[in-house]
Amino acid sequence: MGVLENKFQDNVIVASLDKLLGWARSTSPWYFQFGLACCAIEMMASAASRHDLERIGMMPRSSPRQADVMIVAGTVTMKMALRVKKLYEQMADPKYVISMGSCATSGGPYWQHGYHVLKGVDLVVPVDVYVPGCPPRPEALIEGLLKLQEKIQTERPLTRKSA
Amino acid sequence: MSKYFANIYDTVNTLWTGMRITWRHMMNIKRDNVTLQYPEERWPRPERNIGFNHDNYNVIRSRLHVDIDECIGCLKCTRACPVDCIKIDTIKAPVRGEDIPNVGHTGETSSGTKKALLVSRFTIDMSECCYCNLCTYPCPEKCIFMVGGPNGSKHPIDYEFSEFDRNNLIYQFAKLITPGQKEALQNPTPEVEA
Amino acid sequence: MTVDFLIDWFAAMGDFPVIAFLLAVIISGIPIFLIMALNAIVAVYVERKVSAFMMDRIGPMGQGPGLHAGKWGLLQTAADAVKLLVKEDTVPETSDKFLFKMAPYIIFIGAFMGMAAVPFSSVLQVADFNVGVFYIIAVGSIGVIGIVMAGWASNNKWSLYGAMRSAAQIISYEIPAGLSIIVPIMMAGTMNLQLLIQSQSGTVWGILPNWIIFNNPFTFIAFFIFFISAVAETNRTPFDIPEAESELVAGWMTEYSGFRWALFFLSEYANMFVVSGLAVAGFLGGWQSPIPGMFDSAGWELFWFMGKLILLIFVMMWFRWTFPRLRVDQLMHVCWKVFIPIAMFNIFGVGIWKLIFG
Amino acid sequence: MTSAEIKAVLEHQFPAAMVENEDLTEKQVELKGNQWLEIATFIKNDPDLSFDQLECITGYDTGEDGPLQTRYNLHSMEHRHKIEVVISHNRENPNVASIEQLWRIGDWFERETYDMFGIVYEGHRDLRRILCPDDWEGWPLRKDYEGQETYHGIVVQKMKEEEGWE
Amino acid sequence: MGIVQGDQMILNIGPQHPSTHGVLRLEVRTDGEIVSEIKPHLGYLHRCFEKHSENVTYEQVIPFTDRCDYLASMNSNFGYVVAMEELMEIKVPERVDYIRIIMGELNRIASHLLALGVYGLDIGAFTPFLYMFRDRERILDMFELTCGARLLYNYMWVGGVSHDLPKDFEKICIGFLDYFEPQIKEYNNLLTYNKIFIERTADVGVIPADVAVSYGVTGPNLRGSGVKWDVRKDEPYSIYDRFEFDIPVGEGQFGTLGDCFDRYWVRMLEISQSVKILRQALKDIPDGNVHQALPKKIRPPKGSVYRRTESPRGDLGYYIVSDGTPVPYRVKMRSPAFTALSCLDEVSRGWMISDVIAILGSLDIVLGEIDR
Repeated sequence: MGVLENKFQDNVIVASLDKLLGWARSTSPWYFQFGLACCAIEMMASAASRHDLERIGMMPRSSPRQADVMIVAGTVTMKMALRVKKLYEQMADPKYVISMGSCATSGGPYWQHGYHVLKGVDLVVPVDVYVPGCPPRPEALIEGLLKLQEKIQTERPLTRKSA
Repeated sequence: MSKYFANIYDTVNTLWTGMRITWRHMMNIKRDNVTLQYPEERWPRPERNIGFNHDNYNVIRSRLHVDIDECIGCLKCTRACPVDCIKIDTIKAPVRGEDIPNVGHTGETSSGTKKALLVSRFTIDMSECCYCNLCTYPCPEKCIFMVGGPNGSKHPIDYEFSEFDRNNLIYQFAKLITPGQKEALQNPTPEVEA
Repeated sequence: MTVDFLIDWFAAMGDFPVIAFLLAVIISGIPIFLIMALNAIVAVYVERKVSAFMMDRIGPMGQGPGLHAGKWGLLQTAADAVKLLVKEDTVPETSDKFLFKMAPYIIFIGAFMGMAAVPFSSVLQVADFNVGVFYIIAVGSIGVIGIVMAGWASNNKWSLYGAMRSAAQIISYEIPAGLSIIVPIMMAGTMNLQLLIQSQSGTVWGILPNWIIFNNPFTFIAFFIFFISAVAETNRTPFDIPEAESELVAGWMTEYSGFRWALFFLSEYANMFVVSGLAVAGFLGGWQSPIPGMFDSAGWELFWFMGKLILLIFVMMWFRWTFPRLRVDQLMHVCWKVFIPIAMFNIFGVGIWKLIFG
Repeated sequence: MTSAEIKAVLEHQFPAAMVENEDLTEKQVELKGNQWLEIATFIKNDPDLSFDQLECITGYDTGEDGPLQTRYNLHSMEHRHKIEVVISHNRENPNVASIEQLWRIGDWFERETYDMFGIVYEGHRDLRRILCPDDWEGWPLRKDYEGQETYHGIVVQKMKEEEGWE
Repeated sequence: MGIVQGDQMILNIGPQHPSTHGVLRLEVRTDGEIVSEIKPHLGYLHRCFEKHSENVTYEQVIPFTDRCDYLASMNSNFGYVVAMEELMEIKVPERVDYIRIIMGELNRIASHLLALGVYGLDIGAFTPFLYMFRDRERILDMFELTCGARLLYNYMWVGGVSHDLPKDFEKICIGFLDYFEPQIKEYNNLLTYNKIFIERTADVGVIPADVAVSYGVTGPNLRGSGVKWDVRKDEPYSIYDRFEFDIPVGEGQFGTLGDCFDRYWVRMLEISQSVKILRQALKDIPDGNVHQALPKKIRPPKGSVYRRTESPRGDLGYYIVSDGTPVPYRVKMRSPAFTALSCLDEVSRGWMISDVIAILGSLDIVLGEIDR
């Protein structure tokens, strides 16, 4: 998509194409299983039968290449921070990051004495949606994902960014 | 030789029982379906009785909320929090138990205790909170609580507050006091003494 | 049929044989591509729904903001396809770029060529070879080259493991598949799919349709051996070791993303389509109707063929969501020590049966 | 056997190694570090002691200037009795013999105590940090530990840039 | 890793891998598919639990113990609280003991369900994972009804529990147990007796009893190797000695004693034992005030205590040293999964990569507890 990115004037065809791409990307955001700690168990619970993530089109992919959304579920420690950065760079473009749980958002319960804990994953990767909770309920995670889907839908990948 | 065929028979038999189970689940999906379709059906699921009802919930874990008018600034919740995500600044109120209209400070709490301190800043960083509910027990006025459940009438349950920007997760509960008013409160003008 | 039909039709208009041949091939190639694309989209949706129902959940429902994916998530796979079209397909820096880019097309060609010989109905078949069965088996093994290329080119240890495993698996499972497909050839005496299907009309033992599967116990076993080794050939559970989710991160597809990965997905389902088509044509009486007398007009033929095909594809999905995965050496053990001996014994059995009962 | 009897047996075998320490409970026994490997092999192989399960190794920092301690909890599957052995080391270069050959789990417990306190276990085949990254400075669980400012360019301490926070 | 011989390859089953149960890196030296040596790298989830426990007061440590073994938080609390009560010689009322055992056993079932479900996932069967999660959700509903949280409860306090059981908890729990027992039969038909599953797990990754004891392996992994050791029976704490239940031990049904199948089968039998304990506990739970023995100010006397309890993964030990102030001086958590993982190297030599994944799954490790 590199060559087509934001190259076109804003007219009716491009606008409807944007809507189509936005719809496609927001309808099938495949998430990259990135379970670190307790939030990973709640992520698995939201993928299980009761709170079915597949309902909103989310299919788990284990390889970073085939995933669109990286759900950072759990505490990112210093040793893991370098890996998170490398994995984020390995993901194919239009990629989004959800910081699930207090630990990923700002170090959570470990912010004060956690010498080995990264105080918030946005020091390493750009984050789109912060889902608070420790661990967030599966419904809270799905609400965060729906918010991300709304954000993807309003993106306009084809039109040229104005100023 | 017979073990060879017994092995094959055993494989076919056990695989077939497994397939029968998944077939049975597929066939009566209408009855066995447990999915809670979140955007439409909220927790807890009203019609499907999975064993609990909501009226005698005694505790809930969701967003923290503070009724600032009840708070007497005793800092018990700050000490009880294992994560130190509650920050409170208080100013000594000039007269105990008197309302200060321009700042919106009420002198008395609903349970009748007179306030000696004026809470100028009450901030909870929900992105650090570990939702352990330790802060709600020591509060003498029961003014800090997690929304929903037993206090559902005042505040419906709210566990859906994900944000695009991290700083929105820091909730300010105290009433806004301009620096000028703060100066006036901290060192009352001399003529008041005289 | 259609290629010869088109060539005759062009010949009537003027003698430009080479161009006529090319035009005929291209024109009859387009519906195959559409069938493959449509099959992939429908099969992926059905697979996600079937897997959901088997797990007491409800699969893609199209909930979420805006139009989202239709009433019951019907547009889900369409959205997946469009998203994969515009997704950045990364080519790793350290990979062998030419092989990396070529691999999906070779696998796609393997599946695409196989579709040419699938007998949808007595009239609807792209090319009616008189060596139809042999052609499909031969074309089926082109995919392995693509897989090994993909595995080697992406310069990733997981892909290498996946490719080596899948090469071993597909090549060794072609032998029992080939041996067990010989049985219908022996019964019908031809390798031409149309004649093979026509030979299965009428009834046997009164009420049963004269399909080869009901002919004698040996063909019954041969069908199951063929079907299971066909499942193994398309890398489906319980033989999905090459792209084992839990061991090798995503098998030989680890480094692929975007539309290149979608091509793999497309050709996997196309392979399933071709292989079940061969099983239906060989054993289940192709487009013959189960009630021998009635329902055998042209439209019904297509219906019966597609019905049996979808049934077999459903059984493959059913396998996937019920069985655990075999280990590589157990896989080889099952192939060489169980399937091949039984398949050979079957051929011998069918020969004796045909000798006695004619 | 009760802990008192176990202490008596130890005192009888290794009188030189015993150390009197009043604030230890009667279940604990303090030993000098120099004979530790020999004592350990004895209590593991001795038929009526037979401590074959090493429950836990706990590193312990007695205070600003006090010695570092390693506390071994040992348990016998047969006789179902337990003992806790305490060994002190000076703060500058704490070291003691490694019991990694006797109880295989000692390998990882000792690596963890080394990672957290810096107590070197001689004879350990592969003594390196187990929890913190290999290039982590300082021994985290010592009382006088201040965290490092940045690690590979990532700021470790929490930067509170929100207004009016601290 | 030293020099690598010609045909050997170092494979990183990296910190992000679908079946490492969290963030664990296995540096595997393989020759083709056969594994010759594994060097686990830990510490990717080291969250400094022991440093935190030296800076927060005694009752504030409990939320951190939850987060160590996040699959069995009730049992982590239980271990910490039992150790504290032994240090402070607090005698809790009967009802609190009964509530704690009910919560502990429910959490054991939930943790085993997840362990067995994810083990099926590692072997390749996707459906049992979903069925077991569906039933685990029922248990989480009960926890939520009692203390409001689904996964990390902070429910058991030193000297009592935070909240009494809701009104008709016994009826709900018995309803769940009646619903749950036929489900166990269904799991067995679907996964345990499945020939492919048996083929993949029998005779794989055998841990002999003496190697298990020398590696300090405890819990279902040790019982799978035939050693009958359960802290609930051998060092009874709380009122476990009042209940009548037996300790399932591996018998080598489908292969040698101590293989992956035995560990899996011991966990499956333990689920039905926990159901038996729950039924007894629910039947004769007395009344009483649960906040009766809660000390106003937790200030234990100077001294140290080491107490082991039976968590779903093995002996969960807490070594607590107090110096009289309300802040603990040193808290060391002896993690059962840490010792279970240490024997992975010796056990999986000579097996193939898919077996290493099967062995790792059968050990049922939780990285939060290993790295603390």
